[in-house]
Order: sequence, then C-alpha cells, then structure tokens
Amino acid sequence: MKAYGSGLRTTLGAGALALALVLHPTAPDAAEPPIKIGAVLSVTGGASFLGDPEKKVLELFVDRINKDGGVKGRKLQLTVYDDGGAADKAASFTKRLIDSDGVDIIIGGTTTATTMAAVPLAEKAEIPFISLAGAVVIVEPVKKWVFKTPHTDRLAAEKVFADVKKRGLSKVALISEDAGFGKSGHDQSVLVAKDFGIEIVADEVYSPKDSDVTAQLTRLRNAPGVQAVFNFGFGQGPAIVTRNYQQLGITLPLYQSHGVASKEYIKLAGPASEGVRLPASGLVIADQLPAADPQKAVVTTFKKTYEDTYRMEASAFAGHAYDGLLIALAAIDRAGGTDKVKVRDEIEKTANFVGTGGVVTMSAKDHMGLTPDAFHMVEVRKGDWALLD
Amino acid sequence: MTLLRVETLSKQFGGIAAVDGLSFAVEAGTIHSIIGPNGAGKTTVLNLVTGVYAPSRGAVYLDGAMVSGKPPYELAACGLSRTFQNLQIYTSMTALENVMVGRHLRLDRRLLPSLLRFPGVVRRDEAARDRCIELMEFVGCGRYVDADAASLPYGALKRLEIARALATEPKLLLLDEPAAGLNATESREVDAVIKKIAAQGITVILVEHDMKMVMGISDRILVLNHGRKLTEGAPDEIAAHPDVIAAYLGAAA
Amino acid sequence: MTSTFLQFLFSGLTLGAIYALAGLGFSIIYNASHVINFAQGEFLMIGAMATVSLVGLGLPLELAIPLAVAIAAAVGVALARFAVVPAGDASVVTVIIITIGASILLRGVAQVVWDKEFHALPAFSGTVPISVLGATMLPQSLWVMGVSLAAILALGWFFGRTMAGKAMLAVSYSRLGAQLVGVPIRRVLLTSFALSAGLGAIGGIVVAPITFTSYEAGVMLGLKGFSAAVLGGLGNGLGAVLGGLVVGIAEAMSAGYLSSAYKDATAFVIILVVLFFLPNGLLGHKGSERV
Amino acid sequence: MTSDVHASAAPARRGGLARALLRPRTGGLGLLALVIALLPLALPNAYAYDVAINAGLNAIVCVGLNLLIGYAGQISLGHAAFFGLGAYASGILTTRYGWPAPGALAAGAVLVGVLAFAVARPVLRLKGHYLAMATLGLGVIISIVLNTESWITGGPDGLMLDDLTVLGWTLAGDHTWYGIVGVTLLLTVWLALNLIDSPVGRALRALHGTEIGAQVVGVDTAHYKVLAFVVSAVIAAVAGSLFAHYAGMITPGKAGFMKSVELVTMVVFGGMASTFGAIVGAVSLTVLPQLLVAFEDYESIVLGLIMIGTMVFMRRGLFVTLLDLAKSWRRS
Repeated sequence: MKAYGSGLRTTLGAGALALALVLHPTAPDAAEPPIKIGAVLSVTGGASFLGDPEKKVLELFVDRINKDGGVKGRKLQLTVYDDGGAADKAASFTKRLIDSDGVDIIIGGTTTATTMAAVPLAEKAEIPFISLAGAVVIVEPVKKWVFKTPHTDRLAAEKVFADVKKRGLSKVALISEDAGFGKSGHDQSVLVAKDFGIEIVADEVYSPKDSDVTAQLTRLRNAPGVQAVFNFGFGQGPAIVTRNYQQLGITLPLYQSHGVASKEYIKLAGPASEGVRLPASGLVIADQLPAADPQKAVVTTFKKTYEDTYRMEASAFAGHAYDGLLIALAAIDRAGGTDKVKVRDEIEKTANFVGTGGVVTMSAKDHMGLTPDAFHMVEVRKGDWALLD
Repeated sequence: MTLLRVETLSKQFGGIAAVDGLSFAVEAGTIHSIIGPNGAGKTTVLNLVTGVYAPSRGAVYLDGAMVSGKPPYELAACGLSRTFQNLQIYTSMTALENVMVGRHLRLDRRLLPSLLRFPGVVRRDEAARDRCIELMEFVGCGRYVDADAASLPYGALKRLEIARALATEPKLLLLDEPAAGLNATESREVDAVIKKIAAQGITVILVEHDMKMVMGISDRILVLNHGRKLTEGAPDEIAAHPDVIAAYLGAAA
Repeated sequence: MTSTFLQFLFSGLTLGAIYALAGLGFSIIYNASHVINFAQGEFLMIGAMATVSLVGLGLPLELAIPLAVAIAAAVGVALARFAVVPAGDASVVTVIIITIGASILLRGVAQVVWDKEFHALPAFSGTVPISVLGATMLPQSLWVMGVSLAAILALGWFFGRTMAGKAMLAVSYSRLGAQLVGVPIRRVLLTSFALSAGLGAIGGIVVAPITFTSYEAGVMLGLKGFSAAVLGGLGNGLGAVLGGLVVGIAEAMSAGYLSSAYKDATAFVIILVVLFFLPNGLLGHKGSERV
Repeated sequence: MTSDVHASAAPARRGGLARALLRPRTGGLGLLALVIALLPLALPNAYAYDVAINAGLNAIVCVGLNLLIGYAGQISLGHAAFFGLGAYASGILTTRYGWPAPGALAAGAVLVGVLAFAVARPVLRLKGHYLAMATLGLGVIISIVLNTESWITGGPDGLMLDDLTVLGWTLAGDHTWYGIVGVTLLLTVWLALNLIDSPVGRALRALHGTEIGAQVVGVDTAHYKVLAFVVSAVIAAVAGSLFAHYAGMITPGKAGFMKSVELVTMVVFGGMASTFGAIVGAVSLTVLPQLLVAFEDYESIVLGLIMIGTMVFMRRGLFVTLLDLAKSWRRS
C-alpha cells in the first residue's frame, strides 16, 4: 500500500501523462471493455462555476490517460451529465448512469443538494460514488458506497474560528448565503463555535442573487460587541458582501469561507478584499507553498496542465474533480478491475494520497480522509493571497 | 302588471352623464322598444338594468323588488336575460354548447357530481341538449348545432345569442340591436322570432335602429336623447312626435 | 438610528434604481405590442457581458459601451423579427412562451460565446463611498439612479415629441386605429424591441459594477424588472420606475428591520396587496370593458 | 376549436359506436390506457421508467393546470408552489409526525385546497399579466417559506422521505411506481374530461370566451374561476405528494418560479384547452431535455430554438395543431 502511494506520488510529480504508464505500461488490448466513468455535475445554473471546471478537468485528464493507454490496459469512457444545479435532475441522471449507461463508478454531485439526491440511488445500486460537494452530511454518518474529496464546511469553520481565537477575539457575526452551501456552512459554524469558545452575536442571510447586502451588514455592525464577521457562501455573493463591507466602512476583521478561494473572488471584490482572511487548499497558493510541502509538486503540475489547456485559473473546485478521478482510478488499478465491491474497498483503503486538496487517508469511519491541516489560512494582500500558516 | 320599473336612473362616466334621471316602466307581456340617436344612452340603460354597470343614482325594480346593484348573474336568476350589440359569443365552444351555457342555472352545477359524472348530471345534460337544439331551431339556426361557434356567420351568431338568452327561461329579455348588420331578409326573420318570443309571454325590451322593425312590433316605445327621456308612447304617437323627428334629423329643427 | 435608517434607504434606492432600469424595457415593448417580453433580463445581461468582453479585448469603456448597446439592440430586433412578428396574433400566453424560449436561447448562446464566470466592470467614478449623515452610498448607485432618471426623461421626450414615439403610443392605444392612419405596425414593433433592448443593455452596463454579471444575470433582473413594471402599471414608464423603487426599498427595509430571509417575500406581499386595491398597478390606466 | 370540445359536443346517440370511440372520454381515454399499458414493453431499464414516471407526474399537474389556463383562461405562474406544498406536506407528516402516507397525501391536498381557496378570490380578480404577477408572487412567497423554515422543511437541502407504505405494503420500485402514476394519470384525465363536458366545465369555457357574456346567463364567473384554481391546485398537490414519495426527496426548487414556468410551458406547448394536448406537452418537455443532453453546451440553445419554433409555427400547440392537420388531411 505504502509503496503504491509513493509510486503514485512520483507519477503525479511527472504529470498525469505518466500516470497510466506507471499504472500499466503495456498497450491496451482492443478487446478489453472500457472503464466507464459517470459524472453528474452542475455545469450550468447557479453552481456552474464549480461544475464547469469539474467537467473540464474530467475531460482533460480522461483524455490524457487514454492517450497514454488507459488503466490496466482498458480505455476510460467518460459520460458527463449536466443537472443544472437541480437536485431532482441529478437523481434522474444518476439513474441514467447506473441503469442506462452502466457505469462502473460515479463522480459528482457538484453541490450538496445534488449529491444528496444521488446518494440513495448509489447506495441502492451498490456503486462507488465520489462526491465533489462540501457538506459534512455527505459522509457523516458514513455511507458504505459514498466518498467525497473536498474539505467539509466544518473543517473550514474550525480553521476560521481557530484563527479568530488566535487573534484574541470571541464575538463573531455570521452572514451566510441562504442556499445549500452557505446554509450548511452556517449550520456547521454555529455547531462548532462552542468548541472554540466563540459566541455568535448576530446572524444574517442573503439570497444567492442579491445585489446589495448593506442592510444586513448594517445590522451586523450594530450588533453589540461584535469583533469579527464570517461570511459563508460562494459565487458573487461574498464579493458583494466584501464590497458593501468596505462601503459601510466596517473595519472589523472579515473572514470568508473556502467557497471563494479563487482569484476570481479577488478580481470581483477588488481592493475591498484587502485584509480578508479565508481557509484555502494548497492548490490555491501553489506557488507560495514551501518546496518541502508534500503537495507542492502535485498542485503545481495540475495547475500548469489545466491552465495551459483552458487558459483560465485552476480553482480549488477543479482540483476536487482531479482528486476524485485519481482516487477512483488508483482504486480500480489496485482492485485489478471494475468489480464494484473491490473498487469500493480499495477506495476506502486510500492512504497518504496526495491530492490537490490535501493528503487523503480514508478509513471505514472516514470517507473523506482530510484533516484541518489540509487548509491553509490565507489573507488577501495587494490583490494576491498571502500565506499565514 | 308592471314587470320592470326604472326610477330616476343616472350613470356618469368621468363627469359625463350617459343616462340622466331616467324613469320608465315596462308592462309584463309587452314589447317595449328603446330608440334614440347614437350616443343617446340606449345601451347604457340596458347595461344598467342587467347589472353590467352599477347606477350612479336611481334604482331598478323587477316585480316590485329592488334589483339595482346586483351582479348580472344574480339578475339572470331573477329572470333577466339579454343579448349584446357587440356579440359576446364563447368562441372556443360549439354553437350548441353556447346555448347550453344558457341552461346553466337549471342544471346540476355542483363540482363533485360534475367531476364524477353522476347519472343525474348526465340525464339533465341530455335533456338540456334536446331543449337547446329546439331553441336553436326556434330562432332559426338549427343547422349549426354541431358547428364551432367561431365558424358561424354574423347573422347566425345574433340568433345564437337570442337562443342562449332564451335558454335561461327569462321573464324579461333585453335585445340590444338584434337586427344591426343584417340584411333586409334576415331582419324580417329576426322580427318574426321576436314576435314569437313575445307570443310565449316573455316580456321584451328592444334596442334597435331599424325603425321599420321597431314600429312594426313594439307595443310601446321610449325615445332617449342625451341620456334623458325625450318621450314615450305607442308607435303611432312616436312617429308623429315633433321632438322625435327633430332629434333624428338633428339640430336643424 | 437615523443613519441606520438612511443606510437602509440608500440600499433600497440602489436596488430600486436597478429594478427600475430593468422594468423600463418591459413597459416599452408592452406599449407597442402588449407583449410581456420574458427575455428582457437577457438584454441587460448581453449589454453587460458584451461590454466586459469588449473591454477585455482592449477597447476603452467609452467605445465598448455604445458597441455593446448596439449589439443588444440588434439582438432585440432579431428577436422581434424572427420570433415575435411571425407569431402574429397568437394568444398572449403563446407569446409569453416564445419569449421564455428566447431567454433560454440567449442564455445558451451567452454561455457558449462567453463563459460561465462572474465578471465585474470597473465602477465609472471609483469606489470611494459618499457619506451622508453617517450612511454611505457608492458613486455607482448615483450613476444607476441618474441613468434611470435620464431614461425616463428621454422616453418622455421620445413619446411626447417625436413622430416615431407618437406612432408607438398610437399603437398602444389602438392597433387598428394606428394602422388605419398609416402607422407601420411592424416597424413600430421592431423599433420598440430595439429601443427596449438598447435601454436594457445600458441598464445592464451601469448596474454591472454593483451586481456583477454572468450569463445567468438576466434571470434575476428580468424577474425584478417584471415585478417593477407590473407594480407600477404596465406600459407606464414612470410606473416602472416607481414600482422598482417600491420593491427595492421594501426589500432593504425588510432586510434591515424584519428578516433578511424574508425580504423577497415582503416585496411580493407588498405587490400583492397593492394589486388587490389597484388591479392595474400604481399608475396603470383603469381598463373598462365595453359591451 | 379543440379536439375535446369538438367531440364532446357531438351527441353520441346520433353518431353510434364509431363516434363514441372518437370521443375523448371513451376513445381518447381508452387509447391513453392502452399507451400506458403497452409503454413498459418499450422501456429498456429503470432510467427509462424514471423518465416515464416523471413525465406522468408532470402530465397529471398539467391536465389540472390546463383546466385553469386552457379552459378557464386564467394564467398561473405559481402552480409549482402547490405541487411543492403537497410534496412537503407528505414529507413532513410522514417523516416527522409518523402519519400514514395516504393520510398525509389527503391532508396535503386539503391544505392546498384551503390555501388556494383562501387566496383565489382576490387574486383572480386580476386579469392578464397582473394575474400572472400575483400568482408568481404567491408562488415565490411559498417557495421562500419552504426554503427558509428549515426546522421543518430541511431548508435548501430538502427533505428525505421513506418508502411509501400503504396498509403495511411498501410501495417501491419502478414498476410499482409506474403503475401508481399511470393509474393516477388515467383517473385525473377521466375527472378532467368529465368536468369539461359538464355544466361546470361549460361555465369555465364560457367565462374564458367572455366574462360578461357568461354572467348574463347566470354564471357566477368569480366562483368558477376560484373553482378551477382550487381544483388545479389540489391536483398539483396530489402529484407533488406522489413525487415526494417516489423520488424519496423534495427540495424547494420543485416549488419555485422556474418549475412554475416549466409547467405553464408544458401546457401551452402541447396545446391549450386540450386535455390530451397537456399530456403531450408534459411528456415532450420531460423527455426532450433528456434527449438534448447529447448537445452538451448547446443544449439550451437547441431547447430555446425548439420552443420558439414550435410556438411560432404551431401557435395552438403541438398536439392541437397536429390533430387539426390530421383532420383536414383526412377530410381532403
């Protein structure tokens, strides 16, 4: 196991191009059936900025691995469906992948809602399912066939509160998006605040498409004793919060979640984002990671490959899809085929896998395998990320 | 016996009086015509009597009971029915169905029996169907029974409205220019239909421009001008009345 | 206390001006054709996205904006010419479905031509907030309000003083009547779509520095614009602006004093209550049925 | 004007058996039953069943909505809210309060019926686009409540349901659900056809033609508009309940504005004032996006073009236009 893990690490260092060669250096046998990978992603709709890069990553790397001979001599066949962010469509497409396309493994569920719609189907059909969504509920309680690659919102909340505490502050105001990601993040924040001795003194929400939140922020500012503000959301909302924050002249420390850990956020929010802190994965700050960091090679290579192909920044979300694909393929390789039970067992045995999101070690009790260390606290300085820890 | 009594009825539209202090009475079993130049307020009177408009002042009594202010569907239940100068046909239904809507108040119109198609509903519908076919034949558009209402010629639609109004079994029928737009032959036919209706004991109020028809069939004529009663009387009195002649010929007199 | 209220009011005015700009386009097309154009929000999106990409190509903002407006107007004319005119006298709901189809189509084209990212335009006059009695407002909000005001005045002039505008008004009162006196109905319709799309694009561009834009930005703007136009009274430009302000201020006050989760609901409750008492909106004409 | 109206008005006793078979309540319903019974032969797998079941559920809502939009001529851009309320009522009552599923379904239907009745009179006083706005607002308000009150609705993530149990029997599996939805659809169509060809249905169609013309023969138009609104809302609620149990989950999106627009589009796409048109519309627009997946990024472009094209060239809807075409072709 250990040997395999280090083997994979070196291949990643050399790029995915080499992956297949190491996994299986012989040319594929034409008679071998392809490995069918299915994905249900929110390529359009409100979460399209998550789902679209995810789709791009899967297409790019499946294509590359195929060019290099596939896995175990078998080509990969990728089927991606776009659920548009709608949970019922995600359920319907998951059925389609299972029943009509007969895939061997499913990657996706871009959002928590779409994932949770698909989970019962995957469990019932007994097919390995690797989600790309954030919420804790996906893997807690553990579901036999369900795994996920992104950090949970709970990890993010813990990371933020730890930083708040480090600054000697204890009274935090929450403002969160009134939809899946923000709502779940909000609930987890409220849940873990106590563990850090933090008191939530105000609690506001906004809708994903709101264009002005100064009213909510004014209420937060007027909350007695408030010392810091934490915004949980993704998309345009956090950028609007950040801008309105500056407009109102609020000087309290502002924290964002990992949902906006991309340059896009800094671009949208503009100078108002200076000083904002948030938890980010290694991928986001690839160039700033110390050379000794185990992730350094993986994230740098992934970033370069993706950005050379698509001419756009590789976000953390793109990385989640990459991690999901590689964990799946490695498990299939170890299992020696696409037997679903064996593949599932092998995914669960994933250990010391260095992905873009962190170092993953799963177990029967942990179907995500990331620790708070997977996050780095960063601060926006001069329009770029500055690594704090 | 007085069936309909109108007392100092007025209707204003944005400060302009379309009908102004009008009083008249209609005896049961008669054909009572309302004439007057364009804009005299004839149709407004009909709309006030049938509840389409609420009067600004004054009152309408049917069989001695005040009915003004009631909505049209309640007045229909009181025995009032009418046709329109601008046809009000249900264009997405067949001709026969148009007439059958006229039976509305006489059918089982509760939701549940209709949804579940109780035998009683079906039976009464069948009877209504027969009755309405008779009515269509009575007014002279029997050959259009199965046709879509939208495909009927203008003249037939005018009669269809009469048949629909009759289907409610009214005490008082108000006809708004039933001969407008018809040729001479058609006019005479409608003329005959109105007489037949009156012969059945249904009181008729007729608004019409066709003087020949009005003079020929009316028992009594009310002449309106500028929303007021110019005069009222039997056809021969009206024909000789100088004010009427003046009103029709214009301000010259 | 005052400054808090003032802050909510500024927030409401900013939102209201945005909704008003979105609502104006509904009124123009409604006047000329009694069509509710559910693709109106997409005109705003096209204006903003086109500006973003033209600026990205290196064009100065002063050049990119008129070009983007022209692009949107051309799309508007194409929509009228190829989807609304051929529908002729189809029922109101049928035309609604056509415009919904058009909005899906335009979003689809936008995501292919551009991308699915959010984009920001630089604020026209910087981002240093203007402070009034302890409450603040961004200069861009003044731009939005100013453009709404200018649009109202320009439309007033257009409908009151120009031949084309009067022809359009004539069509709104009586299609047949206008046709009889020689008004080219079809050209009026095409013009109204061009005008409404162009105006929509301008609206989309001035609000983009505040709300950001993406291929889906038109959905929310369209919905709010429709609400503003109906609340104010369809076909009445001043009504659309008033409607937009009422909705915007209702949302902000509700978020400030009641509950941020229910601010959209509060706005709709107000719209419902207004419509119960004024079935034709705040400034709408009272329609009377002629029989 | 439409198929249903054509045939239903023709007195059967004069036409004999052949004509009776052409009447929607006999022939049309029989044909629909036949299609529902034979379709499984053409459904290769569970996914195909899933599409069929969703199409059927949409068809149920659309047959009801068509009574309001197509027959009574009153638009509603908020019917998804009633669908959603039915679904949430079932979900909440069965999972949180342990109600039996049929009781929860009935309670949901009654709740929606009462709510629809309470709001209908003021809302339906409005006309045209103002009515569209008011129903839209109503729908949005309901979906915001469902989205916000997460203590009972589960919030944006939705609510999970257990399998449907009736009298100790667990109803699960695609074939069972196909049967349930198929029978419900047939029942709904039967009720709708009955209603259309009854004094109530004629009153609805009459007020669509001309409200004043209907009033003067005794039709209380406000009452019948309310009736159509309530009936269509209750049908939507029942379909929502079934959906929730079938899908095993319900999210606020199902009650939202977009879903409402989708439902209206289905009705108009198939053909207004035609019960079978509503079914054709619902089925086409449920299946179409599944087929268009092949176009990937161009999916919405193709969908938009199809919608525009259909409505421009078949103004009265797919089914009604094709039926009229077939009729005139047969005649000539």
